[in-house]
Amino acid sequence: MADHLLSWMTFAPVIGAAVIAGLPGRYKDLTKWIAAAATAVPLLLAVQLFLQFDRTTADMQFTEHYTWIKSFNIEYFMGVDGLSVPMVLLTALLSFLCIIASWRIEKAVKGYFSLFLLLEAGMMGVFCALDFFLFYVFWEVMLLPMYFLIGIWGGPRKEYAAIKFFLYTLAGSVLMLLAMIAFYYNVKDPVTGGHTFNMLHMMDQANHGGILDLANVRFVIWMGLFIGFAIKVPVFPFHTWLPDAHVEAPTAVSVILAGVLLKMGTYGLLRISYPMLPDQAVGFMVPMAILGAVNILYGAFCAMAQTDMKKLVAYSSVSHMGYVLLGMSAMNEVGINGAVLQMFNHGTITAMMFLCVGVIYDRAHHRDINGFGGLGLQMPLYTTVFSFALFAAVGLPGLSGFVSEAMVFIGAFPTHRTITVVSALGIVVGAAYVLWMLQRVFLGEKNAKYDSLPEISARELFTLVPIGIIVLVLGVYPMPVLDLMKVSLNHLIKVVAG
Amino acid sequence: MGGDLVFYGFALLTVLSGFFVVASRNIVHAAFSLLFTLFGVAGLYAQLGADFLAVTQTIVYIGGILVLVVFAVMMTRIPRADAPRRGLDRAVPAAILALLAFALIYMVIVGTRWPQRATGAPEATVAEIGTSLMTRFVFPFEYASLVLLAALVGAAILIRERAPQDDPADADDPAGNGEVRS
Amino acid sequence: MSEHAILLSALAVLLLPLLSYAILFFLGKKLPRQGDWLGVALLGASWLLALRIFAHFWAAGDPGLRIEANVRWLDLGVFKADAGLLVDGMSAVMLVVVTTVSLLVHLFSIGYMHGDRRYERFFAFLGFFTFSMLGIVLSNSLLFLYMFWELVGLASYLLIGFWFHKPSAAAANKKAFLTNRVGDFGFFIGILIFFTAYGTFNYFELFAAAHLHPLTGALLTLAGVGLFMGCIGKSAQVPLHIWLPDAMEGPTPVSALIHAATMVAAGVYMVARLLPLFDPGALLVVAYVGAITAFLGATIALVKTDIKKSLAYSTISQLGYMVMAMGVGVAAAGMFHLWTHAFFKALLFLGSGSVIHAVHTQEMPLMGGLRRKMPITFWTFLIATLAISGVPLFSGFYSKDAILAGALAFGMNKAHYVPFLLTLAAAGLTAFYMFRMVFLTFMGQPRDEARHHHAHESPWTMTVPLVTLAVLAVISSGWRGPTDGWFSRFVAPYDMARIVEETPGAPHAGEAFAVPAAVHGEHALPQESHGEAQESHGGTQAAHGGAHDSHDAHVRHTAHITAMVLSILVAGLGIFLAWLTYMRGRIDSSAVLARLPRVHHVLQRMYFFDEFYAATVYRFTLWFSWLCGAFDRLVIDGIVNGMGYLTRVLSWFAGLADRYVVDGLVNGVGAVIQGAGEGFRRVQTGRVQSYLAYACFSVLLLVFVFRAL
Amino acid sequence: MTAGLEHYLTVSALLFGLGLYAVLTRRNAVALLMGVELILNAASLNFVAFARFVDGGVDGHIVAIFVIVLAAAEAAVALAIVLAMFRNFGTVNVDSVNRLKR
Repeated sequence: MADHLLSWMTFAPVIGAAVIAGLPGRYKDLTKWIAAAATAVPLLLAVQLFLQFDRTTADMQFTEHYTWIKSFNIEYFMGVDGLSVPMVLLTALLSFLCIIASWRIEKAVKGYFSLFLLLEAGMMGVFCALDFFLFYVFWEVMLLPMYFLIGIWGGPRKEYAAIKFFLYTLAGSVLMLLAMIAFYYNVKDPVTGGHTFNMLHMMDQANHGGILDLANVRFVIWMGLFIGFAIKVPVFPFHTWLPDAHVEAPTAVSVILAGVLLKMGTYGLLRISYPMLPDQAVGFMVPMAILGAVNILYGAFCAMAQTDMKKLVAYSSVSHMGYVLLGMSAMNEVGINGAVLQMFNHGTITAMMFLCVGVIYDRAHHRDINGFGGLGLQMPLYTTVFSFALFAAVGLPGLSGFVSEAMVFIGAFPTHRTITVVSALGIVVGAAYVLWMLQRVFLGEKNAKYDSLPEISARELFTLVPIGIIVLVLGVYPMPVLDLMKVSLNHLIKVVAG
Repeated sequence: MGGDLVFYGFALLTVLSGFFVVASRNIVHAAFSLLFTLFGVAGLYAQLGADFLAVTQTIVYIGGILVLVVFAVMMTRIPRADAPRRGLDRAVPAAILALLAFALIYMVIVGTRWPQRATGAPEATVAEIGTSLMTRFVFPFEYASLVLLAALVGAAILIRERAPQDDPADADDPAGNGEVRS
Repeated sequence: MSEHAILLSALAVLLLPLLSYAILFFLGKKLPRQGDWLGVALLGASWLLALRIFAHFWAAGDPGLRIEANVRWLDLGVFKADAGLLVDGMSAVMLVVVTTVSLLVHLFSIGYMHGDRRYERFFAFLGFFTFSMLGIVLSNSLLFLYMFWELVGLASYLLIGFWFHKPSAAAANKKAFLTNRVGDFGFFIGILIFFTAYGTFNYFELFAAAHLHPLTGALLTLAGVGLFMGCIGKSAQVPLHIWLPDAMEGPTPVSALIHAATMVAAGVYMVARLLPLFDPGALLVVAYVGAITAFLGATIALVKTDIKKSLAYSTISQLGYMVMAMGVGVAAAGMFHLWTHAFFKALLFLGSGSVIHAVHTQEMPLMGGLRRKMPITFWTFLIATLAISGVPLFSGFYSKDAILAGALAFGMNKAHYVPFLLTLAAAGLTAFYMFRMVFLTFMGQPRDEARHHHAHESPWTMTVPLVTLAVLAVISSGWRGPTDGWFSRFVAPYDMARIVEETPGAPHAGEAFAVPAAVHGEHALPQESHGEAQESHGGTQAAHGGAHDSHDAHVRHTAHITAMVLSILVAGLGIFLAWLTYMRGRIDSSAVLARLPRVHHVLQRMYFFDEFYAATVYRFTLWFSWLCGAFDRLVIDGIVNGMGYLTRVLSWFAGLADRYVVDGLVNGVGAVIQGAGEGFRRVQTGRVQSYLAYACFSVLLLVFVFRAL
Repeated sequence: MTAGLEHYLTVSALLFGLGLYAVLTRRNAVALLMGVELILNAASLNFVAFARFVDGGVDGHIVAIFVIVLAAAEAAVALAIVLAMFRNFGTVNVDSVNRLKR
């Protein structure tokens, strides 16, 4: 297995999905156990990846390189570096926990779990692919299961949400496709001299030719890629698919959506846009920082206006992804490391929040913030766990969110002084909406309506506690993750910003 | 010039009766018009020196296929080609398409300089065709016989009276069966 | 004791309360007596170690002596950040303050919180708070200071909201956290400016760097004011003081520990610790804010009838003194006041807690005559009152006197007399409202017989801390106060030359924070080249430590005598008036207030700060968030849906959409899909002929397009 | 005007157009089949005409023979289908046979 670690991680869920698809629909429990096993495999391999990953080099590791479609020079090229490893770990972890969190799905069990496994395969593939075409294929592979997971297992307005999600992301992928084709025809393989989809070749500016020598064209391609990825992040004003999708999606899908899918936007920017068009990245620095600041503040203010817990958490994601943008726009070591760390941390923290919202939704069957009150007395353990997640989101020191946010600000301040100061207001507004929600839901007098709500169950705790431990450990000592990525990211930023 | 006159006669017969095939509302009339069309084509074959083909056309098509068609018409007991109102919604675009297709082909015909060779008097072709079929075209020939066999068996199965015990499709659909009985 | 032992002790002091927190949080319910003894024991151990460190520095007698240790916390290559411990005289003093008060509060809580359903959680939180507060004291870098700064905020949040089922408590803890966050925002910006300029978070490296290469222009002032904003929030200075009175919703031991003795003093400690980073401009802001706070707090305390609220305003006022001391250049005196105030204010709060425990109300008009029922409480409370009022021989007198002297000297040197006058007035007001409190609570006749009847002295776990603190309130200043000189063994102005010398690794300006020049060369922070810094920081040292010339010494001497006499006079006046009003009834307080309805109204409503914020900040924020939400829903989604609608209309024109099927214009996007789907469905008729027609048409089209003719 | 290649081709094109029209418009399955026969004949005619005027051999004839053979097979099968359809649905209208669509 060691030889094809990444392929195993990517395709183990596919095998699981195939097995489940072949299983008669009545074996519901068996289906769930198979799904859990199929996600446990990548998780274990992720542990191995974490242990074996060489932290001293910026090169691609665990590479697998085969010809796939000869006539178009498309290759099956997988590999990871410091940028993708944290994302791969996150994907493996969250997918496994989400399967556990989905244990109580009763509707079309077979379909749900096989789609979920396909989704994991798509996400893994996106983070491992080093061939642009392969990347694109995985990107699309991931899109469809998501559409169905929202559209079939979602809430009351699931069709609207699913279609909105699908259209938005489809628009994004079309833009990406155009950019990909532009690269394909204008980048030549240094060995064979032909066209290539190899990302590593595309990153080497020496291979660029044709229309890629024109600054205007580069700008257009950059914008195409940026908008394509911005939709995924999501960057204001392309964010409105997010709250709808989150509100309608089942809990586990929300977790994946916020925990992993949003990262794909920023991952794409760092994996593709930055190294392939470094000049444009530097030129677009200020607009990106402004967008980051707008995301932070706008997301936070929007979150404050929500009465649906899930929508609030969704908007908080918009706000938190703004930090990632801001850190990326800083074009220095601290900023970019902070940004990627924030990607990881947001994945864990927001996953906790969505899981917690799911817990209360399973019990009370609504998520109206004003409809609760005094839950702290009724469900003290749950309150503790949820508060933990919320304070992590607020950026409380000692929890991982703080480290990355502080790094983002430290990095961004020398580059964008005013913008950073303005975005730092986000830490106040962020605390405001979180605490306000905390007060309305958990504090205050006990709501007699909910006298019989049961405490959080062991299975639910099992999904939350591992993430909680990660959040705490990384808050106290973030180097385990930073060590993974710093060499690669420092290299990247050196390439981009000189 | 006599040959030309014969050509124009056959051509006119073919096209006019073809028009009736298309235009006739009565399927029986259409079938008989088709007979004339096929006959016209057979005449054209003869004009082109394809004597064997002309005969085959007459025997197989007119003798075999048309009988089949007339059979089918009779058995389905619907003498009128189109029972419901024949709306223009389909006829107009179809006519335009057909006209366009014809125009296109015609432009190709007129616009192309065909590499023609001098044509002598037509010779008998039967021997040559027979030789070719047994030598160069022996594989297609055998395949064609296979196809005919398959079509034979397939047609037989398709029109066989239903036998529920070994016809699951029918068994699954009692409603369909009911319709057949009526 | 070796340096190593000191550091280990300091680490133990820091971590023992955390251990207490962890054990009680997870296992508290299972332990006998819910583990309260464990919390007390661990805190006791921590306290003993703190005393040991204190003794070491007493023996060393060198305020500049510092023991530091770092471990690498973050390492990204160029960017590095260390986690470190710093033990010097100032932190030794703070260690003792924090552990002592915390230990006594732990002890007191055993009685006070008895029977609470979350009893063990309370001790856990106390442990957590103590840990965070000690973290602030022992940090040696801005980053970790900020981290612990936030953690005490969390502890405060948890403890204020300990009885979160009360809606008022649930609102108060949120208010406290958010108000502090506003301050922290400025604090963080200040940290960013300093880090960007010098590339380090370490205090002494920063001091040395800032000394050698000061920032120019308004930037330094701005950075200083930024840092000071953290203090404004945490130490409840005007205009962010509004959270502290509300924070009295927490259990009274919490008020004593967090909102009187330690956490609120963190801001003062921070300014004192980072004093070299403040330029004269920033210090002037500090001085004025402190003085205004001292005066405002004292005036509001005059009219409050809730004993804890009144004490809260008293705390605000006293914190104003300390902050002003930083601004007027007598930082050591400010720290000294912090030291004495911690004991007597904790005592006042615990005493009030004892009273509340006995009579189950916080309203002073419902008390009265408790002197005989609760003698220990009464006497200890009285001692604390004397201390805070500035009566000679009690600790508060010496510290407050030193501050007033500094303020007067500052006024004489810089012609800014306002801080001195405000604080002098506040000193008189303090004496008045404190004695008002004593008279209303303990003297006279009981005004509520039922409550008075049930009142009783508290159990020993509560009285022992009171007595201990009472002793400390008297002797903590030393017999002759700061002139005794013992405090200067611990806290003295920074000796910049020594710091520069002892900090060889001090970064040079801009060097450590390598930012790609191509990216933002023009953004580098402006800095002076070298050496002009002496003048700017000299002012802060002049009034206290090494005087630069005889003029200064003369001013100080004059100021000292004048301030002492004046402060004794105003304190006496305050006590006398209180006696006349509330004991003898010569002055009818309600009549006085009736004569001044406007003033009374303003004071009763606390200068309308809350109303002001409610009308502006809160309302604006809510309105703005509503606006954003509506904008998102209506405009952005509207555009999205509208574009969907537009596409749909176009597709209708193209004949692709079936106009009868489409409905629900709002749901535009879905409609487009539906419309397109309808269009395609029409194509997908299942009729072979249609397919054929399309195929033909396509072939023809292709032929025409590619001109096969 | 001597009847040359173009004339035959024109006749063939006319036949093709008529067949196409029939295939596109007719609802009756049998009539539809007749349209197909017209198109097949048009194609065969082309082959033979080219054989006569361009190629000179009998290859075109042989293709035409195959077309006839296949047309016979096709007619047999298609008419069988029509009969089956009529039996099952009671109609030979191809538009009405849309059970798969529902």
